[in-house]
Amino acid sequence: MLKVQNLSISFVTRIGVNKAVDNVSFSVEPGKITAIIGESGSGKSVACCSLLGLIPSPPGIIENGRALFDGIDLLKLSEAQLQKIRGSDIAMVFQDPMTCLNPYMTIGDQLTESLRYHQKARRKEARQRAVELLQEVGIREPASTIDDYPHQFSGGMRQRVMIAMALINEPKLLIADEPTTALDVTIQSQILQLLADIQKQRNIGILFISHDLAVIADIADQIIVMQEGKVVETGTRSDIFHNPQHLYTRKLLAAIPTDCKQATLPKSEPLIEIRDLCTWFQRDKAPLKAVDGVSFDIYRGEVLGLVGESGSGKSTIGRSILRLVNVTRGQVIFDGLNITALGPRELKKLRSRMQFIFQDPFASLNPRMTVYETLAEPLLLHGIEDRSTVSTSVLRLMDNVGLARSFARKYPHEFSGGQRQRIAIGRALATRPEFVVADEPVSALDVTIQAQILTLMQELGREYGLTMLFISHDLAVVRQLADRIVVLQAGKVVEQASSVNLFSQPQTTYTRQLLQSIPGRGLLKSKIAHD
Amino acid sequence: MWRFIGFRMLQAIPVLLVVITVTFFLIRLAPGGPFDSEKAVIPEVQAALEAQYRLNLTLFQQYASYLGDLSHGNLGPSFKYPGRSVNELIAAGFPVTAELAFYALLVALVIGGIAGVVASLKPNSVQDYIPMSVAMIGICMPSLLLGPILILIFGIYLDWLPVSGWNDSPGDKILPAVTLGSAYAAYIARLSRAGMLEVMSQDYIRTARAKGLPEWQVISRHALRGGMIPVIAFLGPAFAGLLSGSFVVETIFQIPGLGRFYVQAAFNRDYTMILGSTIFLATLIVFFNLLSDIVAAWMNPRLRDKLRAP
Amino acid sequence: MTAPTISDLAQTEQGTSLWQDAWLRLRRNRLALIGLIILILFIFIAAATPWIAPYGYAQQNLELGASPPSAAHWLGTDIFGRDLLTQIMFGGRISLAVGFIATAVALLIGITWGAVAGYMGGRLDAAMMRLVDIIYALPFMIFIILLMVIFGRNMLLLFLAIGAVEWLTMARIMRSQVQSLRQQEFVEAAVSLGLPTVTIIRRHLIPNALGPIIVYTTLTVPSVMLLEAFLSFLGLGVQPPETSWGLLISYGAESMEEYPWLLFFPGLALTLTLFSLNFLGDGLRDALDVRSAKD
Amino acid sequence: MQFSVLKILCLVLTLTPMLACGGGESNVSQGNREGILHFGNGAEPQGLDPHVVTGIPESLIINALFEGLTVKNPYTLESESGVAQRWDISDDGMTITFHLNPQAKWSNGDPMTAEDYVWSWWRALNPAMGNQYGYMLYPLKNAEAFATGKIDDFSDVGVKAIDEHTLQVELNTPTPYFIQLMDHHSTFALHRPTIEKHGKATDRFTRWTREENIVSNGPFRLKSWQLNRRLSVEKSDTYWNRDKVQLNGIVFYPTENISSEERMFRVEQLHYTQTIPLEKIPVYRAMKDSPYANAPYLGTYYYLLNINKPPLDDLRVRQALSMAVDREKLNNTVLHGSNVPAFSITPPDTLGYQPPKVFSQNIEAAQELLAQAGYPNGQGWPGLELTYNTSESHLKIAVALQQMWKNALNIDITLANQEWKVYLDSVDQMNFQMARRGWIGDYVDPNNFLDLFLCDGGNNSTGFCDPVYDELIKRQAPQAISREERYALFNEAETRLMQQMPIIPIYTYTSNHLIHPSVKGLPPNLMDYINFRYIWLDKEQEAIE
Repeated sequence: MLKVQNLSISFVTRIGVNKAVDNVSFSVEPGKITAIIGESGSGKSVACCSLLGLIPSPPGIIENGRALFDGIDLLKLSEAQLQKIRGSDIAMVFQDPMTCLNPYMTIGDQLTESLRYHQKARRKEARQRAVELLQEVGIREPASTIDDYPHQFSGGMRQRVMIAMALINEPKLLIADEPTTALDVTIQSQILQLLADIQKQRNIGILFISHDLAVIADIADQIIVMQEGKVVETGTRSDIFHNPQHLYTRKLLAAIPTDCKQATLPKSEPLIEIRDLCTWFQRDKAPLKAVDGVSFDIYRGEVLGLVGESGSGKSTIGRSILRLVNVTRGQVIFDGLNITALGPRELKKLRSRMQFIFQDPFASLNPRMTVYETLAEPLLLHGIEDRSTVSTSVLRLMDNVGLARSFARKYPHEFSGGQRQRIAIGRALATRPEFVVADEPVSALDVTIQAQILTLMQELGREYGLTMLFISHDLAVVRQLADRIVVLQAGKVVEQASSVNLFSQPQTTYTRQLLQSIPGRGLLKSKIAHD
Repeated sequence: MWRFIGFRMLQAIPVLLVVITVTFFLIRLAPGGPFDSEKAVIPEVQAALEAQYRLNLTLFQQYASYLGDLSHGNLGPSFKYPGRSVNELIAAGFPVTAELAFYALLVALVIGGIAGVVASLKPNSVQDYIPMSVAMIGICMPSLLLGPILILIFGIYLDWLPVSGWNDSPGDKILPAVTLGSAYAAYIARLSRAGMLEVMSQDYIRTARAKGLPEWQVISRHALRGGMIPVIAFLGPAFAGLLSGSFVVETIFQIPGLGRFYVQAAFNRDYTMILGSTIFLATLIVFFNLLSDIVAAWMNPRLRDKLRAP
Repeated sequence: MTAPTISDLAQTEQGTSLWQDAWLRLRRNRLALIGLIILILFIFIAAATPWIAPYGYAQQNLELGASPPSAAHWLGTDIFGRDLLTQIMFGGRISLAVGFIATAVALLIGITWGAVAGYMGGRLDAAMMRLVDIIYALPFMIFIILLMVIFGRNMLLLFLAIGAVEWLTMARIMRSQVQSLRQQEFVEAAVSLGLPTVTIIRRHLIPNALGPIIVYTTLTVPSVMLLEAFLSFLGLGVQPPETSWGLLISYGAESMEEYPWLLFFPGLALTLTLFSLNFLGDGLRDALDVRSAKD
Repeated sequence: MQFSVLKILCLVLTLTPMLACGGGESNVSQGNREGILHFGNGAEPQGLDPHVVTGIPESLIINALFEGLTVKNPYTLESESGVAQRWDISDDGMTITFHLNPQAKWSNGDPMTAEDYVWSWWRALNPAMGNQYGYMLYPLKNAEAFATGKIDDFSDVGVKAIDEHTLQVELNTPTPYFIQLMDHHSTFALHRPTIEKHGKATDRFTRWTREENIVSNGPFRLKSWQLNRRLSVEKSDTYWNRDKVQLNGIVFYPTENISSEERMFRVEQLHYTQTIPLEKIPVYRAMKDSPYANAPYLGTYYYLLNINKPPLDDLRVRQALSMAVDREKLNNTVLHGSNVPAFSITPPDTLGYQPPKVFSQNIEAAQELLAQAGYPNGQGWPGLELTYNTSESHLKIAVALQQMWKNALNIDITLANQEWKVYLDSVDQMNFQMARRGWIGDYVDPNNFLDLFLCDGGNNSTGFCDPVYDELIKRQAPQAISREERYALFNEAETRLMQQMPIIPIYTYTSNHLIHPSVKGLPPNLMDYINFRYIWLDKEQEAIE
């Protein structure tokens, strides 16, 4: 159906030409799911977007190649001709349903507009179709929710809407660009199931783009692995998973978190005791009980995993412990000190002993401060170094988190996500804290990078003798690092156990549900079986 | 939403009270009184005049009696226009000024909006620089200058439009509206360009394109609404600014608006008129700031829910 | 882990400032550079005017009166027979000084006020912004008359008066910027580091909110110059025979049909300044916005 | 809630009512056809109560709406019949008897009576009224005492209704110009029932002057009054002399901005303008059939010198300053020859009076005087501040003079521009060194100018005080038997005044108007006096070009 041959795309910038896609060929069969795998920057998105003329040009230039779609070369079409194909024959689903839906339009308007534009459908029938389709993708009560705005839907629901939007003109080919990356694991597995179902029912071709092999492990028919703009390996699912040829493919497979940390630490006395912690947010009617009566201990030197879906209050607990949000009730006792009762001055003293690593390395670094300034700031603030000695420490810190020293003068935007997260880790460790809250530190990163960062955190944790609260929605990641795990649901603790126990004998249905949705479970099992 | 509005309204009350009090005493500090004229006034006459306007009371008594009248909605008699009450002068002038300001805002919105949107479509190109430069000229051209230039060109040399008047002959609102609105066009152009640039880089614009919508629909249906929010938020303060800044245009075009009364009241030391129009305009400023906040929030569905919640 | 070498240190210690970095970027923006050059040229001319002006600024030739540009008077003369070029040069001294200093005053107050209100939020924010509302609502004309009476004529006062009006909008813009920045994680990170509030505002919030402020500033400078003319006309500010661009423009407007050059040349000077500032402002904003700098 | 290009277009379309083209018939040609005069009136009238208002715009409208006992002939400025058909002056000049025209009626048809005048003058002089022009009636016996509250009984004031149509007034001293004052609005009769219907007689803020309430007695009556837009009057059908009224109506426009006024005139929206921008004078003067009307005016433009403050406490400095001013050059350049250089406070030929010329421009003498005063070639000059109120033309004159003094005497004068009321306050408090001033005569008599500089003169503002001068003006001149003798006394006084130089006279005012060629019966005169009864519009007259 779609045959891409020798596609090359370059980005011309002031510093030079960057070949984003280099002589790539692949094909998509109707009725099959073809997956393109590669880390960010591997050119997988650019290659797919270029098919529909959606890359910015300039700077993007398609140098050569063909993309035959039902015999027509997409790359040679005019903008007007492409518009006819976009959204009708070929539709796209993008990564982040939060930003890809227009927040100012009702989903009904957004759903029907391409139908009305492409098929000149009447308002009423377009709406009827939209409602049916919403029903099909699993939106409840579509007849009334069709007039809602995107923000009134959860992330998973939004992605369903996106899928419905893509399907509305009954395309022959659906390009899904990382459709589940921004979602929680439980939601991710639902969306994957939905895509697989749709593909079967409608018998369409799907081009699925992802950085994570595990995600497509259960659904892809054909897998294409890309690295640095080139296709390094192509094969069927079983070929790739069971008989990977290329080194890079093997690396990707290895990055799928599989190991489970064995609880090695003897029980020490708790560093932090959390007692009946409640953090409520003021809302108009009833308060939002983000954290509602949570109690647990964190022992010195251990890594405690905190797991839950988004909205379960796990981040709020982390922020409450560090007093970044105001606690409604309860106590947080840090090394004998009741943090919730501290005044600003005492709190400031304590700040150097506990630090926070944020989820989004893009947002958590001041875009107008260089790495050097970012890392020097806490050192100078807490009087750990003075102006004359600070550079030595900063450079040493950069060494520790694996950043080249020559990067010191660069700004955050000049780094990749993984490097940024290293900066953030460096900043958190600069004050040599005893306790660190890591809030989803790897969920915004590619799998290969995830593995590196997790390794780094493990190493540094050991080296600095850290106690850590590791927050994540992804059990697979947590169990790699955590000694014990606390499972959270709707602001309440549902289960706590050592990692090994939790995985082998989950006590509650909720935990079991979480375990079910770990991507590539089937594969994992087989892999573990192999091992 | 009502709670939000009510809260803001409550905040407005102390603001207005402070404005009234400060203005009341400030204007008394200014040298010269309402009855000073080039020809010396005989002391007995001066005393009689002061008695008629209660200026013979102590300042505090005057303040108290003013507040008393105000609570009945009575802004007192004008000093400059004996026989007219301040309420009457405002009632006569305000509708005209409001209409003028409304048209001026439309002009600013059309010129600035078009320039900003057009410029944003191809940033840092000729298509950006030229519309922005045109919109920018309004800043360099105070009404004092632009008004007469427009009159000379369109009123006298071309003889297309009336040189003055308001509602006297068809077309006599065009030149004043353009003159008054052009200064704001630059701000609106700036805001809409920045807003559109921001929105055009959003993911949902890519989604819209991926749906196969033609570019003009992408812009008009998807980009404009978000891109114009900063402009909408600016409209309230801008309208308030237009209302209180229409003096020059009203004078040049012989428009019977409130701006003339307001500025001249200060020069005439027409105490009641200064106070009355200050209170009136301050109320309007508070109101329009609130209104544009609400509208801007209303245009953003996410904030709309916050407003809607009781 | 090797100890850092001396050269590493030297390299990192210098050139880390945001502004130096912005300057490097700015130099690559041609329009901004042209704007900067014109501004510098204007400032240079203004500084050197007492030595390079072709005539004395008060030197009249009543019999000559208003005359169009000629060899003796390149830009013509005004109704007193004074050389217009000289007037514009001397006027530029006042206008540029007022424009930049008053705007700087407004910036200083407005940014601080807006940033503090936006960051602190709550009651303090409400109180601070209501004060802005109050000042905004007070009758400006009375304020000017009072200033004039209480303090007499004084250039410093002029700057203050103008700054006192212009900072209000700056504060509003700054506040809304800071309010949205405050939600960002890097600010939370700064809090969790234990940075004092002042430092958070100064180092983390203000530099990130400068974009819109710069744009607004470029529009403020010319309007301040025109406001100065109005105040001078009312008696607060420069007194004849001293002059400013704003005054020259408003006098020129009176006789634009009879003596168009009296309007055209001062108007040109102001417009050039506005456009230069504008391009410079845009360039500066882009240069400071390290994120959008795609190189 | 769709927000689209279409919506914006809809907004644009709401502008279409404004987008229709201009053009159409001009006010002037329409007015000529219908006999309506379109009159640039300078400002919005503050009110229409003749006992309240003070300004020129108001007096012009009131002159159309009301009529005094006498009116002036605009060609000769001689008094002629108004409400009074004729009047007799007793031989001692102390008693005047006015015989009212039995045909004189109010606009509601009520007859006018002598009693109306008695009541109206009671109102005009009543202290509670706060009439700023009450002093116009001070020549009446005991009027001043009543107005200042020294006596309460109005029957002691020298005005009596002998019968329905005979009014007798008694004066303090013979007052030759009293008949002239009878066309000042402060002396007009008002319709008592109307005023009392709308409030207390002495209230300043009642609604009796509104278009629906007002009752007047002049050649026109109020038709409509649109605030800040226009005030229209129409010919009154109850006016006794209605057959002589040639206009069917007048529209008064509040033309505050003189440039706007000039533009309105240029596109024929106005027949008549209050004034003309200085720069436009040469343009209009050069026209064939020039609409520019320029005539001497009863007023003087001068600088007040505060003789209590150094360096102006030195007579030689005052003289030097005055002599160094090149009035001719100022008038011919900056003022475009629109005015007349002045060397005295009284305008030349004020009803036959010729003021003395005690000095002339003489730079050498000025330098010599300044040197004698201790500032040879400006050395040691302590500086001098010239205060003037915010205005384009005051500014121009000040800038020109500033440079003249610099060139002639090498002294620096700083200019201080003050907002109008601040300026009035400064002058009133004598808080200045040198200040701009102008004086427009209320009536044509040198006394109106010379009594400014009496020791206790409310408008003296210089510190000048000369008992001999006071004696001449207050005692001797009123006693003079003949006009010649009286003028000789004035001349003597004015000579003393100008020798002391408490003021620097600069120029004598002229009236400057643009008058459409179709307007007839509007002759220039010293008072810039308009009698609307005389005006007619010549339909045949072509437009100006």
